[in-house]
Amino acid sequence: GQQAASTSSGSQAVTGDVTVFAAASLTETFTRLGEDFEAANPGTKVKFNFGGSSALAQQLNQGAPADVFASAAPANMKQVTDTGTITDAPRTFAKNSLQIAVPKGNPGRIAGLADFANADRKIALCAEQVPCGAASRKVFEAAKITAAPDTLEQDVKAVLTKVSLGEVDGALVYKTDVKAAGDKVEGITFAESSQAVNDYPIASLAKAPNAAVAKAFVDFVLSDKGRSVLSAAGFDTP
Amino acid sequence: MTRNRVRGRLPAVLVLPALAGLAFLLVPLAGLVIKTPWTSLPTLLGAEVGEALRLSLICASLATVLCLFLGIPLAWLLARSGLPGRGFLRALVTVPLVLPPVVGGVALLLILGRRGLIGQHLDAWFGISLPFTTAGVVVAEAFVAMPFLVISVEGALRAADPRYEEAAATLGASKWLTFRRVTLPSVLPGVVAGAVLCWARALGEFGATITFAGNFPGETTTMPLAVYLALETDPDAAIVLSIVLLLVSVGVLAGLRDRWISGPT
Amino acid sequence: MTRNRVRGRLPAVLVLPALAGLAFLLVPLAGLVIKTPWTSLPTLLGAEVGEALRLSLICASLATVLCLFLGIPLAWLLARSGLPGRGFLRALVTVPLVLPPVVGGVALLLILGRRGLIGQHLDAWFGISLPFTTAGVVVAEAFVAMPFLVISVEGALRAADPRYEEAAATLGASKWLTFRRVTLPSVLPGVVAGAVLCWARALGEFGATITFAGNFPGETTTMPLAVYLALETDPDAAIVLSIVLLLVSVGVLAGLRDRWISGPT
Amino acid sequence: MTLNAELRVTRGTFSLDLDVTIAPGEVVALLGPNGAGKSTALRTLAGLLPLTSGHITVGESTWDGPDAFLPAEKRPIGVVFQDYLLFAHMSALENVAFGLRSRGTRKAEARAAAARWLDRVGLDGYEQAKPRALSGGQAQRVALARALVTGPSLLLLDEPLAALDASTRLQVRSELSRHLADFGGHTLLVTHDPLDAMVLADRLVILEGGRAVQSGPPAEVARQPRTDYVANLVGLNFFRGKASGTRVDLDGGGGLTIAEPAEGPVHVVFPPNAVSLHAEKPEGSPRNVWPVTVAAIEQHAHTTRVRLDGPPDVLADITTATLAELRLRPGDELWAAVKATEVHVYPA
Amino acid sequence: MTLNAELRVTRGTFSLDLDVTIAPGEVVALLGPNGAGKSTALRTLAGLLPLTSGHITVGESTWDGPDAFLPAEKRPIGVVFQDYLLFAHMSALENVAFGLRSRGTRKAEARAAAARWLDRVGLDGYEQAKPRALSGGQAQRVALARALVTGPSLLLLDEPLAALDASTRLQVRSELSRHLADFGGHTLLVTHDPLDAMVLADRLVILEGGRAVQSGPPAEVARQPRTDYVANLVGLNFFRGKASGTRVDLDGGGGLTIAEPAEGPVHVVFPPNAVSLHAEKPEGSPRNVWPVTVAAIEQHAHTTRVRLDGPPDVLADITTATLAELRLRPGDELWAAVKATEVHVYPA
Ligand SMILES: Nc1ncnc2c1ncn2[C@@H]1O[C@H](COP(=O)(O)OP(=O)(O)OP(=O)(O)O)[C@@H](O)[C@H]1O
Ligand SMILES: Nc1ncnc2c1ncn2[C@@H]1O[C@H](COP(=O)(O)OP(=O)(O)OP(=O)(O)O)[C@@H](O)[C@H]1O
Ligand SMILES: [Mg+2]
Ligand SMILES: [Mg+2]
Repeated sequence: GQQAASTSSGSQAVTGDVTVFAAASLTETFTRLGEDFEAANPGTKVKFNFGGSSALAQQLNQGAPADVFASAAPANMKQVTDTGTITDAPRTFAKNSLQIAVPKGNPGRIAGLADFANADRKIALCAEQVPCGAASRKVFEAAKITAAPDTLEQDVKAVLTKVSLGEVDGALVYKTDVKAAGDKVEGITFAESSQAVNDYPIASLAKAPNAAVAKAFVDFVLSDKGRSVLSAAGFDTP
Repeated sequence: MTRNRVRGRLPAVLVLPALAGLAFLLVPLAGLVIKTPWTSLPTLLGAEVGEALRLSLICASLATVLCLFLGIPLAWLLARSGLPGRGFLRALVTVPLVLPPVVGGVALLLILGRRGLIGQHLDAWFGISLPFTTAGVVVAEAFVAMPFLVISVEGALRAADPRYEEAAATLGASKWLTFRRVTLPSVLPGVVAGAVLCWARALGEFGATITFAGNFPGETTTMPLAVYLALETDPDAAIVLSIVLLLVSVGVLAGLRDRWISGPT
Repeated sequence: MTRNRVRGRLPAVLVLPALAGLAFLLVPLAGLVIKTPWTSLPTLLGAEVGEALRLSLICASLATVLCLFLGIPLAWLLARSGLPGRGFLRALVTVPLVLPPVVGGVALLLILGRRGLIGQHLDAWFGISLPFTTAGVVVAEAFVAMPFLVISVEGALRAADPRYEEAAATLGASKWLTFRRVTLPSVLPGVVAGAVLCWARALGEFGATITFAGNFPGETTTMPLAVYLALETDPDAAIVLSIVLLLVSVGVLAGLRDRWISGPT
Repeated sequence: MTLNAELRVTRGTFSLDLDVTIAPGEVVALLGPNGAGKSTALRTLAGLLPLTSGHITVGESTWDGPDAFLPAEKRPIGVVFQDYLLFAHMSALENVAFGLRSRGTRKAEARAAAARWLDRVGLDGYEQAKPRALSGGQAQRVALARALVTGPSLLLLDEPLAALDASTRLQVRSELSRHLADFGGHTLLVTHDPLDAMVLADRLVILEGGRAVQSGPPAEVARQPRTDYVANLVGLNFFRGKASGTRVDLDGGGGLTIAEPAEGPVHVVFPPNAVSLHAEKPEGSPRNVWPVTVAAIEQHAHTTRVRLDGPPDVLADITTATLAELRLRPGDELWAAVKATEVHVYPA
Repeated sequence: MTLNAELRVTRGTFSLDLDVTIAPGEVVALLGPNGAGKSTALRTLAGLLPLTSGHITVGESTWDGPDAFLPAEKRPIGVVFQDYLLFAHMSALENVAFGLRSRGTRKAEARAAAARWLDRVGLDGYEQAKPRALSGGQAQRVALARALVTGPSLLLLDEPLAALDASTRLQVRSELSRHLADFGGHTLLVTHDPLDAMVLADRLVILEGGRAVQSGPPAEVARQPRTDYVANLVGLNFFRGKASGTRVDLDGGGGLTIAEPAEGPVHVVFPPNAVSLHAEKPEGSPRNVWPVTVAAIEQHAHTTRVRLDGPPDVLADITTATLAELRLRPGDELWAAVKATEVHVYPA
């Protein structure tokens, strides 16, 4: 969807509220995008509901009054499209890939993915049920490494907490998370990361109370303006 | 004249585990406080945090009131009515405790959501929709916190001497009057304990709230939800926010309690 | 000969809110049960679920025991010792309730983690490391659940008549013996209520556990963790798992309680 | 509206089987040893313990029976419990006003009436005291005022004066007696004090082991006790025996000569002050003389009571002068003498 | 090892100021109206209420004082509380055995001793009963056994026999009296029953309003009461007056002639049975005759007590025969007569 990026203040002026359900990992970027959108479209107001993608999917399927859903994983988006709550084809607005995260100074001396097989090192991974865990599995399969994790966390932030506190020597997380964690965490890139790129889909809801603004917001996220905000946070954009 | 009133040493066998218990609860908090980058506090304490804090206090208090209204009679029913199958009912009452809060939120959505069993009628007939509203936060918190109240009060009722209720009956007091004027005052410490647990639990509620009521600033974003979002962006800020919540809670509880808590003297 | 022993009608003003409260707690569960695709149950109940369930029960029970050992003396200290600043201490004890569990887990890591204030010495001197172990799960659950026990028991102690303790003292009983043989039995319903709350809360504990102890099947994956992860991929399965957890919990509590719960008769 | 009750109830291994009838205005005193079932009987009448069988009816209305049960709060009763059961969180005044308030009296009125009753039982000035700050006797008087203030039609008083000091007891007893005289309702009074029973009651019912063993007007019961317990209560020497003519052979050994001839199984009583003690066997008018050994000596306020082993064993009340003269010590051997005219005999 | 105590303590508006000394083996009875501070005094001796000032010493050791306080559990005491305070979750046997167990006696031994004591207070067969399944009198006896079983060196008994029935009271009193006679320790007994005090105590202390108003051997106190309360307790007519020669002018109005001359402020007593009643003014030997009005009549077991308005107001005990002859009713006007030799006078 490259062409749609041209929507802005001019031609079709949109007004009203738009309610966006977005994955918690998008809190920072989408808050920025929301402010920018409101500035670009006076008379609009963006309300966010940040939460876990799966919880948001549940809420939407139970009739939550939303206009837009931005998920951190295609699987959660599928839960919503399956029930017909979303009829549009979801569009990918960002991509993310994995990085090795180690505590500041790399006390466990992790050099690369191979060290994840070492049982002496404390390793944290995401659980396979969540997107980063699924991605990690693909990476290890591609690298033909049997990882020896000590914990399978429920989300990336939990993994990152353990890295930043030095509880684990190494972990696999998204690039954007390493970036957001600042100087407490160091990132190490590795070749196999390209084998497991996670897509972030966005779509407006079939029964969106304010379909026009919803569409405008989706377009805004996919616009150049939107992309620059996303890439500043470390996302790859499609 | 000051007299030396040493009432015998406190028994070490009680004091040592008590202090260990206290340390177990408080040292991690001390850890939090020490590691917190307090310098970031002023920048954090913007209008949004104030808003979230206000919302948290209001919702937790309303949820506690709701729990008191429904929970005390329920505790009485379980403790005094001689209903058959009370043991089983009592066990069922603890269920919202065991239920992972997120699942609790899902359960509430299934019933009270716009497409829920009851919620759809509420919506259709009265235009009331609880999810994603402040009222929804109160409902979610009350659902999660009520078992604490019920179980505490029931324990207190069971320990109370029923002969005082008999004495009230011989004075012509109906069951309701007896409950209100005799039973309840005599279990007041238990009720206060239950209400404190209930309030604190509601104040810290996260999973059921975010699932049932969503996370809309100013409407449903309570402090724990703000903390959750802060964790996504700035873990240090999250800790500072938690500590703010704690301080407020400790302040409220420390201020409130000694006036209400003591038994008859 | 059966005699008609109608003891007067129960007062509606108590029974109606009690039933409303009961409905409030139970209807959402009924919703869960109704909407559950029970057909998926057999496939779900693999070895892993059994493992998680076993681990949950063991950890919650151990955490409860730990809480009883530390929490009852602490409650006694707060209720009976005449310590200055008790009101404030009591308020502090409720803090783990208010703390978002994830932050509680972080606090535990800060103290007992590998690099924690105490944890680094535990690791260096004794080679003990709590995070990512079953012991860590017990610690996290105990941290979150202990306030329930302390506050409930303290409420019960405050409601108990201290003159029985005086009578015990005149019989030469030390404070410890008095506590063990006189005070504790007389507040047993309160202790049981507290232990039930504590156990149920520990059984449902999620945030602090996963943050402090991580999630590794067979070692630290308790049912709530399994449920949470299942929610990510298969919400129906998550609900089924929750219900399994509930049934087990209700079974245990319903079976246990009437034997322990009643006061002296 | 006579109260008519057949009280049959079982508590653990104890069973109560007691028939009571109380006419309007009548005061019945229930006496008996500890554990005889007095408090249990009161609980059944109060509606706190449903009957296993039997019934309680007052006039036309049934309070307890095979197919009716009036709960305690519907019965027009006033109860003083043996352990008071004052509400610990209410002041003395609120405790007393509670019954009026729960029967719908307005607050100011209830408090005024309560204050009047506190005054009547001598607790003026203690209105605001909490029960735990009252002495035992003060608490008991609050309990009494609480039971009386509502003007119930059945008063159930379980040892209502036991904790009162001698002079307060006198005052409260006469206050109570005045109240009961004006009171058209039914009163059942449990007491261990024969004086309370004598002064307050129209009729005594003696309960032992859950069964009534004797009943009747106080003077009659006092004159003709039928069990050791009653004899003890009214302070008489009591024996069972078999009479033939003016001679009674006592069941416990020994015999007595009596003034009026009788036949068959009889009870024999005489007061302790009818017994005289002598160092030498006395000659002359007393027709009953037998050797005794001093078992124990008790100093009472104005007399001395001597417990003597016979047979028959007897109690003797002697003056301080006699005591000084005889220089009694346990183990001394003496002669006891009782005039035949002092011995009262009646059929068993 | 004499017990020596100056008990000064304040509870709310009430203040206690009492000096007591108890010699080893001595039994002191503490009597007084409700709220006089008897239980409060016991609590201070038990170590449950620290003194505000004053001290408690036993021999060389200080139990309470300006710079020492021995807590209750360290004092070798046995207490019967006015409301028993039996442990509700323990059986009668366990209650009694508790004191022995907490002083280190082995279980089997403690239970055997407890069973023996339950037997001594007549509760054989009630070992396993829980306190709530005991009658009032049974519970009180468990409390007594619990206090006595440990052989404490200071016994503090707060109305230990108040709930017992007449005959059990007799038995338990003599059991207790036997025990106290063998017992080298100190005993402080609170009671409202003059008989208990007379029979059990070596010395009486009368407490009124927190202060001791009289003390001495029972017979002396009984003979020469110094307050209305004591006179009431021992059952005497009591007046204050001013004597000059054989004439006493009573403070309440009226006067009496006495046998032995006296001077100045005096107390005057005579027993109710020294008063005779006459329809017409009697002539002859009784030297005190005055008109009275019948205020109230009480039937006692073997006599009738008549309350008469004077002045002076008096109580008279008359026989049933006299009662029948005079046909007394409240309001009747009569003449009261007392022989001067029956009137006892002593300095105030
Ligand atoms: N709840 C109970 N369960 C079992 N037995 C009981 C219960 N309450 C009382 N009893 C027994 O019933 C008998 C009668 O008790 P009750 O209290 O009626 O005696 P009482 O005549 O009032 O004696 P007292 O003069 O000592 O007060 C006693 O032997 C007592 O042990
Ligand atoms: N906890 C308390 N707080 C305040 N005042 C109290 C307290 N306990 C007792 N009092 C008051 O102290 C006084 C003495 O009480 P105490 O119990 O010593 O009397 P007592 O001589 O034992 O009387 P009784 O014969 O009725 O048992 C009473 O007036 C009572 O009201
Ligand atoms: Mg009784
Ligand atoms: Mg007293």
